[in-house]
Amino acid sequence: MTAELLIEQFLNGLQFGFMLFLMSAGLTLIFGVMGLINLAHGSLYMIGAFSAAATFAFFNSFWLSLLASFSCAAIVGIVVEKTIIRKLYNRDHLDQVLVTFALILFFSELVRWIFGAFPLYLDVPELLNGSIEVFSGIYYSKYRLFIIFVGLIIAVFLFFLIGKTNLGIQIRAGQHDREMISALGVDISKLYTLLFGIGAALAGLAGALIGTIQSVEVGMGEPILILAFVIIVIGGIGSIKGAFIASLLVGLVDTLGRFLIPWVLQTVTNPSDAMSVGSAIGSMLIYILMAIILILKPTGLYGKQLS
Amino acid sequence: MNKSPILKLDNIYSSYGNVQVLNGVNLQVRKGEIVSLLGRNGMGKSTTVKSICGILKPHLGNIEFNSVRIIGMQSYKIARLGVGLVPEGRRIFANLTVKENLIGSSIKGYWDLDKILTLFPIFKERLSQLSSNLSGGEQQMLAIGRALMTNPSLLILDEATEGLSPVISQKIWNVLRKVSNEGISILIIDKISQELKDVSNYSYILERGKSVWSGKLSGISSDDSKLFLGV
Amino acid sequence: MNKILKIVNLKKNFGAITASNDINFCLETGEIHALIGPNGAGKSTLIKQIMGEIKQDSGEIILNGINISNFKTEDRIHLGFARSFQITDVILDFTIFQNVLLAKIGKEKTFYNFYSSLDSIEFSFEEIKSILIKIDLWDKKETAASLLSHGERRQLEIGIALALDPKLILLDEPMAGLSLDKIEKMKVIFNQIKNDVPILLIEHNMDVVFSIADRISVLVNGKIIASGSSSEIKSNLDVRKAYLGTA
Amino acid sequence: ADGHKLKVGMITTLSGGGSGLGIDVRDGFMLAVMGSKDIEVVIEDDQRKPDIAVQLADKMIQSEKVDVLTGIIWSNLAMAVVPAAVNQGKFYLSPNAGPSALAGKGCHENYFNVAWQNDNLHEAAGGHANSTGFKNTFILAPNYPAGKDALTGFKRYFKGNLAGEIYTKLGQTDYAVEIAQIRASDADSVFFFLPGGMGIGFMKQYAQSGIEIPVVGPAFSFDQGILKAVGDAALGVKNTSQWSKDLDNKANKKFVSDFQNEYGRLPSLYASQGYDTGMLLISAMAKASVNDMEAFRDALRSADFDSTRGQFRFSSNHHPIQDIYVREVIKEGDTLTNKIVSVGLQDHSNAYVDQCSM
Amino acid sequence: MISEKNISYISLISIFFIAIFSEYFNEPYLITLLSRIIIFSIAAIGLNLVLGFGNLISFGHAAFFGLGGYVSGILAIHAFNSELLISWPFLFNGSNNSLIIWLFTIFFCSLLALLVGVFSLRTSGVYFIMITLAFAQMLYYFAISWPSYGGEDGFSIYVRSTFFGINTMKGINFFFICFFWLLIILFITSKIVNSPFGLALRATRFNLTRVRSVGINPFRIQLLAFVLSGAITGIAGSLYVDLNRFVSPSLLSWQMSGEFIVFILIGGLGRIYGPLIGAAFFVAFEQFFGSYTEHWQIFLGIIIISTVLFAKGGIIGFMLKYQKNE
Ligand SMILES: Nc1ncnc2c1ncn2[C@@H]1O[C@H](COP(=O)(O)OP(=O)(O)OP(=O)(O)O)[C@@H](O)[C@H]1O
Ligand SMILES: Nc1ncnc2c1ncn2[C@@H]1O[C@H](COP(=O)(O)OP(=O)(O)OP(=O)(O)O)[C@@H](O)[C@H]1O
Ligand SMILES: [Mg+2]
Ligand SMILES: [Mg+2]
Repeated sequence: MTAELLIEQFLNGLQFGFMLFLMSAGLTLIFGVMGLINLAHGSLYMIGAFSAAATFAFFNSFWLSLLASFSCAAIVGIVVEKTIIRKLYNRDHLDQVLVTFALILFFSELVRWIFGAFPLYLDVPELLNGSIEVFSGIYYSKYRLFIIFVGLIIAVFLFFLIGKTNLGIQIRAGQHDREMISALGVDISKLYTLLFGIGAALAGLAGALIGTIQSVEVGMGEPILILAFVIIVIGGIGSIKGAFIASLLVGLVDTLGRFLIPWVLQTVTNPSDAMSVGSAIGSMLIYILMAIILILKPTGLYGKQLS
Repeated sequence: MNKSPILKLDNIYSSYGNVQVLNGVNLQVRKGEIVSLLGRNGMGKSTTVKSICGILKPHLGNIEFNSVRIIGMQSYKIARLGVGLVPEGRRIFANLTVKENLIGSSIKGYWDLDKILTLFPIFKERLSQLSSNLSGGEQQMLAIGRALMTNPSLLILDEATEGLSPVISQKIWNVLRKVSNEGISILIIDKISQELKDVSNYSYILERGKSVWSGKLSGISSDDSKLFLGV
Repeated sequence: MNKILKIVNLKKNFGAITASNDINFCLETGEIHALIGPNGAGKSTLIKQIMGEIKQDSGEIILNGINISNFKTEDRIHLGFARSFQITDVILDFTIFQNVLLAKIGKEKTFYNFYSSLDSIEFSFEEIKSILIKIDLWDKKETAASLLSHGERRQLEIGIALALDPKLILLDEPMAGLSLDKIEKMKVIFNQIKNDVPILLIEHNMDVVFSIADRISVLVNGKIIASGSSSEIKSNLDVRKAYLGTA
Repeated sequence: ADGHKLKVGMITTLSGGGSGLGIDVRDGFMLAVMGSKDIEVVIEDDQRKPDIAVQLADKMIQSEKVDVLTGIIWSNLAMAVVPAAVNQGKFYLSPNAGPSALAGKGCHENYFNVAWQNDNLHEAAGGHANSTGFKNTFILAPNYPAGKDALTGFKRYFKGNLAGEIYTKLGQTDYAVEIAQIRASDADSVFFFLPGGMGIGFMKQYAQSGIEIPVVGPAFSFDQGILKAVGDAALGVKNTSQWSKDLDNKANKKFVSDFQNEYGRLPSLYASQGYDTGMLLISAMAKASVNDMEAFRDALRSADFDSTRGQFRFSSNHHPIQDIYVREVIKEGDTLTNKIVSVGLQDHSNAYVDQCSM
Repeated sequence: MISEKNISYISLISIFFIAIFSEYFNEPYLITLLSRIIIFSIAAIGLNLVLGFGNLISFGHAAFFGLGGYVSGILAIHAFNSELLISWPFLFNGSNNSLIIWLFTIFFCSLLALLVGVFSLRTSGVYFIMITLAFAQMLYYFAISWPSYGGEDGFSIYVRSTFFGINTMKGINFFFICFFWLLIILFITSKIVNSPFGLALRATRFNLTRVRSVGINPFRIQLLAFVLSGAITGIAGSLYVDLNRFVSPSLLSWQMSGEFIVFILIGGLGRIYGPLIGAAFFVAFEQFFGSYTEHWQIFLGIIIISTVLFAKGGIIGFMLKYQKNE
């Protein structure tokens, strides 16, 4: 194994981390900050990707499809919030689980009805095609660098929005006691709609950005959903910083683990066993990581322990 | 001071689901006045407050604030008209820091963070502490500070001196006097005490959800006091 | 007199805040011992340490000669502690009766019994009834705690403590939120039980403190600055300055 | 026909992930049996869940009293359903899945596979790699039984060295790590088996990475339904398949045009398999009644029908003996599609014939 | 007057009689469906014990369902093939005797629940949801990539295990076994819920400090409940494998855990019979609409949403409320 490969894999880990952050950014708002267990996050992600693909098929423009991805997801998000979700804030977590689970069924099937059962196409624009040399001898895909860039922008945006404006404070206050924050003069319903819309838009944008290099198909949101929850919980609910660090951590552990564990095992057993045992452990790695972190820190890396 | 009332409750009936709690509450607060509302436990004082603030919607009666009919309005709108609330049981936002609690819903005006810190210097070193870690009395101060920071024209305090040490209670009474001198009206719910008698311009007593007595508290007969307040 | 509870050199810091600064203190049989002090002085923190809800940094807590400094909360209950919370903490979904019943079950250690029906547990019905009558909530025994007014919950809080059949009680501002008629009732109750069950009473209501406390200690900034009878404390200048004010 | 009705139970995936395959198999099959009045078909959706499939099989056997079962797409579902079904005296015609366990020791006289044994396309890819002259191949597949079978199948025919062998996580969609490893190896070719969305992701990311090493895979990642999602990244890739739209025989021409007329889209591999299954069934019905199990089985075994893939017969373990082609992804106008470039393995049977005691 | 009790009894009795009639009218598939409903509801009843009464939202109960399934499947397949399962400390060939299988299932599932519980109960709320999910996912991925028992393909066990010489391959007989288990488990849970232990468990859902302050160690209460719950769900897994004669990792998937939660919520959270009603509704819906349209999930989605928004407290809650309004 060469040093270049190791460095490249390290970069891949970071990059995967940014991708994870992108996937979970919307959920960080909706679940982390607003406190709503939104299983339909993956559906918003899928809706973003499908609206992008449809736009792409029509106008053949990547940038236009990005625009479509987050505006459609935001619109769907706002409509769903206004008609359904807002009745749930005062309810048990479990009611939220059930309704948003039902939304998954609804949206998946609806999208399949409209677009058919086969995957759709979204392509990287000319501008971002190919690789550039980042260090001497190490090439990296432009598109993936673009994803890192977008991830950074969103991180800064969220950090500012939630950490530095009163909006964040009010939303979190609303999560604790809606009635009280209203009685202090804050139109919490409107804020929640707004935030849900932003969260949905971020999910949709991520769907388009990541769908572009993965695949745009019904059900693409489900693996993302679990991953996004894992990230937020590892980071500590409500903490943007936590989500960001957890994304990078999971990205690195998963990437390097998948790569290094079989390699290490090869030194003790034959390659093919090493490979299959290694990848078995590799696929459990994220969950092992989450379990360990929660056992050591029951409220995640940056979560607050309320007394 | 014979101004028109800033807050007026007319024959209010409220219930929690099937449980009828208020059966005709009448009450008025004039500009710059301190009005107190008394009654034994469970008589409907807090329910009255909830009805004013729009947390609970009365099914009968009328409430006017600055001549605006506010009954049935959403609570944030009522608050924006200038009603500030220190609720019973503090209800601070435990998941926020002290500072976030104070500034989260603040509105520009006389009361700002600096003034609150001068009033309650104990918060100076606790601004970034999670508010759930405060002592009971500190939480009470925080709830008062939070309401002041919305710079209301009517301040409602539901058992605001509960859990405060005598020194701090005195401070609060002084602040209330000062505030009311500046023209802010105050509706206060508390146990009957010498301070309350001194400070309130007018008082109401509730008995089973009905206004049964009103007048200057210093003038209450000992029979009435025994009957309605148990002392 | 017999010293039931002894606190020795207790220390506790929260970061830069000193909540207990070398506290030495004892509770004796037959007394109501009031603990007063400014907000944030460390009174509730002291109770929490005595109950084992938070761990002291150093120092010892001794009950009847047994060092219980490292015991778990629930074990301390079985040794005879009971407490009320400053910030009401009853189980909101339970009825008043169930709240008190739970305390009985906890005390009698029948909580691993999963085969007998609750209705058939006659042993405590009468006791619970007498407690609820004492705290004036018998009429509402089937009401869920969430439907109670603030003051009524405070009463329930005390009922739960009584149901534990304690050897000593720690009360964190039990009178807060009670109307005056209820306060008078509570005073009577406390005076009745204090001979069997000594009481550590935290209270900001000075009328109450001065009328029922046998002994008063004053905690300021985590330190006990004075201890003595009502009249001693009333006239103590430091106490007046730090706590009582001009009253 | 002797006027005997025959009832077919089709259990296939029509909702949830991977339903595209089921829908194609169903449509192909229905196209074939459309004209036949003697066939009654009951279709149920297994949602790609093995437990549901088992229960549907129970339903079809116990309540619907079907004679023949078919339709299952996934090996794990087939493993759940087929043994029980054939043991209860039903015929099972597989239009897609061909797990090795059902070809070897677990073979059964009532089980016919009309598509391929799972290893077949991978074996052909191995053969193709040899004939192209690849010496050092990097191979990858997900870490689950079908993935392992795929790499085993490839290795069975491939004579060169392995530059690397990777099992990825099932359902993984990001392949940056694997692609970096491919780049770092000195491979002269890549073989992968990554069904569904996994393959789409891999191909797109591979094309993005700018690596020029040629890629070979089984048809699954390059078939009609999926090609448009992979996009131009697939152009020029060689893939192995027992069927292609441009196969030059009468049956196939008819099938392709009928399919397009009926459903308004190009048929896929899976559609052809469903169609062939239907045709096989019709041919057997013409020879025997399903009530005469022996005769009907013989009729099936003789495979006396015009397959869309030309030559078709069964080996002794009831799996096809057929040519497996190498196709290349090309563009016809604006649509991506495949064109046959060579034959990967001729008259290919499968490796498990000997293990089957039939 | 419909009371919760009556709804419960009516549902039990109707399930029983539908099965009998199905047997009489030779509709074996209906019996299979009923068995499936019962098995799912047993699994969900197990979960309901911690979720409905202790508010411990376990999103990993598929782990116990799946483990129960695998334990049973492995014992049975070894017995079927007469292959040695363990050779030390004694020789053991597995078994196809239901009683032995159930014993093993209970043992292993309790053990797993103990392990998962000890770690998971350190956390609470959403963290608890996620850590239980994490454990289940670990098992799931392990099962998929573990070749000895079929990996993702799973394996068939061909015949059901035997129970006192009853022909379990006959649908109605197997149904009776499931039904009997349902009765036992309903009896146990209703006992538990109305006992002092049940009260303590319900108390833990709110405030652990309060629970401790009356002398109860909430951790032990929750752990015990979790172990019981795991064992019950494990039994369901064992029966499910027997029903299908097939074991696969899908038993362990998070969707499975999710479905259990859905059964409970649709039926009525924290009600002893909630899971039964929920599972029956779900299975019936899937069967009924599934045969009409492949897009049936859209309608399922709509129905679930309306249930939650307009019928607080699930189906049972709705029925009781409707009754009141009459
Ligand atoms: N959420 C509720 N649902 C049902 N009944 C309630 C609710 N809150 C209060 N009540 C009942 O309404 C009555 C009045 O309650 P309220 O809180 O207004 O009393 P209060 O005068 O403020 O008493 P306190 O001095 O104890 O705070 C009480 O009898 C109480 O039991
Ligand atoms: N977990 C914690 N983290 C940080 N600071 C804490 C924590 N708990 C308590 N404190 C601080 O310790 C001090 C003592 O708190 P405590 O609750 O004991 O006060 P108290 O004497 O009971 O006051 P009060 O009369 O207001 O109830 C307070 O200033 C409080 O802010
Ligand atoms: Mg009140
Ligand atoms: Mg205190």
